[in-house]
Amino acid sequence: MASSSAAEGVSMDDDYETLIATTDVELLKRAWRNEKAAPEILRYESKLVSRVNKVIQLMEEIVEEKSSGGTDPLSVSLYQMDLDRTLFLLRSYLRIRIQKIEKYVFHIQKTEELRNRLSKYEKDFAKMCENDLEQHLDESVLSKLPKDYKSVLRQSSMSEEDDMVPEPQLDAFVLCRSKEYLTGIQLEDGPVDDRSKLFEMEPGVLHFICYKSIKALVESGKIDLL
Amino acid sequence: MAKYYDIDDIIVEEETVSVIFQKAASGVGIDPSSSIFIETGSKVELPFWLAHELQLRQAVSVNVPPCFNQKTRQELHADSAGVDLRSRCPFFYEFGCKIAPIVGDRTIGFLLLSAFKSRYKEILTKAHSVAFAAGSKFWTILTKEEIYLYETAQSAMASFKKWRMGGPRFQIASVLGRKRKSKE
Amino acid sequence: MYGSKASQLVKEFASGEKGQLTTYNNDLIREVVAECTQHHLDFQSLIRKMQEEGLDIQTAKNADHYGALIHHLAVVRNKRCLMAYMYNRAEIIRNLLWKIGHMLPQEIKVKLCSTEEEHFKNHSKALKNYMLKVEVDLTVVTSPSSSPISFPSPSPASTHAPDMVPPKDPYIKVRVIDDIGEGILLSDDKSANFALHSMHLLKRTDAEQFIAQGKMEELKG
Amino acid sequence: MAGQSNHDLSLFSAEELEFIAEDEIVDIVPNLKMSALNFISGDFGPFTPQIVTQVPLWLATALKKRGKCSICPPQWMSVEKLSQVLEAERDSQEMSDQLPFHYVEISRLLFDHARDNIPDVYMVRSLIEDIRNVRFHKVETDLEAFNGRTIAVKIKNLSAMEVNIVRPFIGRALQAFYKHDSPELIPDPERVSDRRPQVINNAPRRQLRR
Repeated sequence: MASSSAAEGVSMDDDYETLIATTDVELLKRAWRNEKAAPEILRYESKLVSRVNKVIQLMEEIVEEKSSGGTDPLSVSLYQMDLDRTLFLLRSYLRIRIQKIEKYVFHIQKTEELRNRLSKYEKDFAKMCENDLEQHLDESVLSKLPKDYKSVLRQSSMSEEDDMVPEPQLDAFVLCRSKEYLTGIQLEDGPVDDRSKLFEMEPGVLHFICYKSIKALVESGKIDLL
Repeated sequence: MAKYYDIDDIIVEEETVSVIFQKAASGVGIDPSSSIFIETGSKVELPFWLAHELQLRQAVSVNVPPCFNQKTRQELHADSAGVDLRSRCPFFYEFGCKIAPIVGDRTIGFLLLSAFKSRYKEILTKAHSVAFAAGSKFWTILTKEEIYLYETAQSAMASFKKWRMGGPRFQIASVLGRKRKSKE
Repeated sequence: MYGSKASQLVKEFASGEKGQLTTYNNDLIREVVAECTQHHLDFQSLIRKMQEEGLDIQTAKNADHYGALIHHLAVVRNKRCLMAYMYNRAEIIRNLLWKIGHMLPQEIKVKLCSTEEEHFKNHSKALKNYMLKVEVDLTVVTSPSSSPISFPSPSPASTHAPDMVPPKDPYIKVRVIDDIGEGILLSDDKSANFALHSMHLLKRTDAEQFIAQGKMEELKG
Repeated sequence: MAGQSNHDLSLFSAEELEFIAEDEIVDIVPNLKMSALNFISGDFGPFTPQIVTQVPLWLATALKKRGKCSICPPQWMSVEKLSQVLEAERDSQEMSDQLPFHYVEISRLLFDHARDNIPDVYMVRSLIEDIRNVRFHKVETDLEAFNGRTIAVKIKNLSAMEVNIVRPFIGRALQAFYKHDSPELIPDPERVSDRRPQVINNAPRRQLRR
């Protein structure tokens, strides 16, 4: 969190924070930030989200009891504020994912590995989204074109591959930070022969890096996106 | 391709280039000077999207477009920040990236990089000072890509200042357009 | 020149302010589609001519072959422009759901063609379907008095209009800047009379949708 | 580079950064008696009058707004400390690391909600303003150091808000360099950019305009 050297006073520096068990809210905040910063859709945090859902349900009941049970209104509104903060994170996390599905629905639906990153309900949504869009494009344009040009995935029957499908820009630059010392990050695609191509990252220092170079490290949780 | 639906990419490919037909083509009305038969060797102005595909199949050879000719290069070399690139080609860099491989001129890539590098500093210093008026001469000579870069910096600075001023936390959904301004 | 009408369509879309819709240009679309049909007819007649001359259309590279190729490329270009026009408009239409909710204002409806309106409705259904399952409301909910979306509300959270902006103190001061009408039910069952220019201390969650629709503004500081 | 897919989707708004900063822990002196609060985000309290307690900033400002506590300004928000930091910032092109990552948001929240708890608040406010301007200027001069196909850029000691402001610019600038300096466009021998990632803030020493 704070810059690498511990600035005394208010903010806890990194070491303290990683010591205490990171709460589910911290994990959700991390998932939210990663999802917001990554160009492509990441793996759905199903266990985390179901835990958060349970604790939200529980807290709502507590707030319900407190507000009707005559507890002082101050603590009720504080509990409500805490609840609203967690709800915001959850909604924002789910919303960003849905918007990414909307944006790259054809790409996701035709790539097995990407589809498997979705939650069950996201998969249903992706299916409906794909059908709706296909139907709309078909009725408005494709059905009116000559016979060899009616596909929504291929420009014409002469195309060798699906050359109409928008994909996320994996070579976009993202801001990231690692929690531990990382070496051997391969920056350039192509053979990793000379050492100069490999890159090290000190913990807690911010870097602007091409997303595809650190994609795996984000997925494995070693690197956080900001 | 990943950029199939990218509006700017489509517009860039509308740029015209002059080509020389290496093969004859019949039954097409694209050369105003000849009826519907184009002989080998005839020089025709084609949009990039057509010239590119024909060049890939060796049906035409493509000449270096004027916006990358010697004159522009000298001007850029002399005072790159002052050159009006937008009038030469609104998507100077994008178009350069597309044309370089098909005219077989390796120096275009280098020209793009050096032009971008030297104009980049100018954009940077002007962009982050929010006070800079958009209508000035400097603004009119920028290419679309440079303007994107410029606008990114400007909007980031503006939204920070708005937050610092503590402006109202919601904006009216921009899609509704300007509601009657009711500032008392 | 081939493809110029099609690129005019794309430029017309690009001329609109970012995120704003221009009126659906049905005539220009019909003209571009007609061009595709004509190109395809020319393509087929050139291919037939080659077949009549006993040439193998796969390998023979004569003038007719290149003529046919040019017509094919013209159709591909026109298709790309038509699709980009529809696709990018569809993206803006879907984003409306996030910005102003499931009700399509008249001033936008008039700019859409019928399949676009249909697409908006289908997409709204798909989103509501998803939100019902996860029991979390992600879009700006239209107020109960107009077309309510049926929500089972096992938990009070799902009846809240969700935050698009991080939460602050739940109560905010607002002023009414456009006519809202009488007896709007608020989440804490108190109904309020929102006369023009009147000021209220409202729950943020109740005020947000009116602010997004430009009917209220928040008073700051 | 043209028509970037609206990658700006992924930008954090200033409000979202403020939201993240509101989880930072601060000291408060409550003037009420209240049992511990077992929030989803953690347990805080119990609260006893005049006993210093540690709570997240959002809770501190909520209590302060309702007159239930006073907020102890963080140690770095003193005239003495901030003058030191300003001096350090002015004297080197390096960004000093003595301010917390969310110093811009935290200071603003405290100015908005706990002005009366901050000694010499006007002096503190103008010092922070000066520090921020000096740092912004330094970031700009560092950005000028970009000149070629850089694959990774280290950003030393930038704060959350500073990074967020330059992020979109750096992103697109790097993208442009990355694209125009790519091997297919320019054959290797003519490429000038060094392969090593650039350390953003080791731009040449330059006399800073006071």
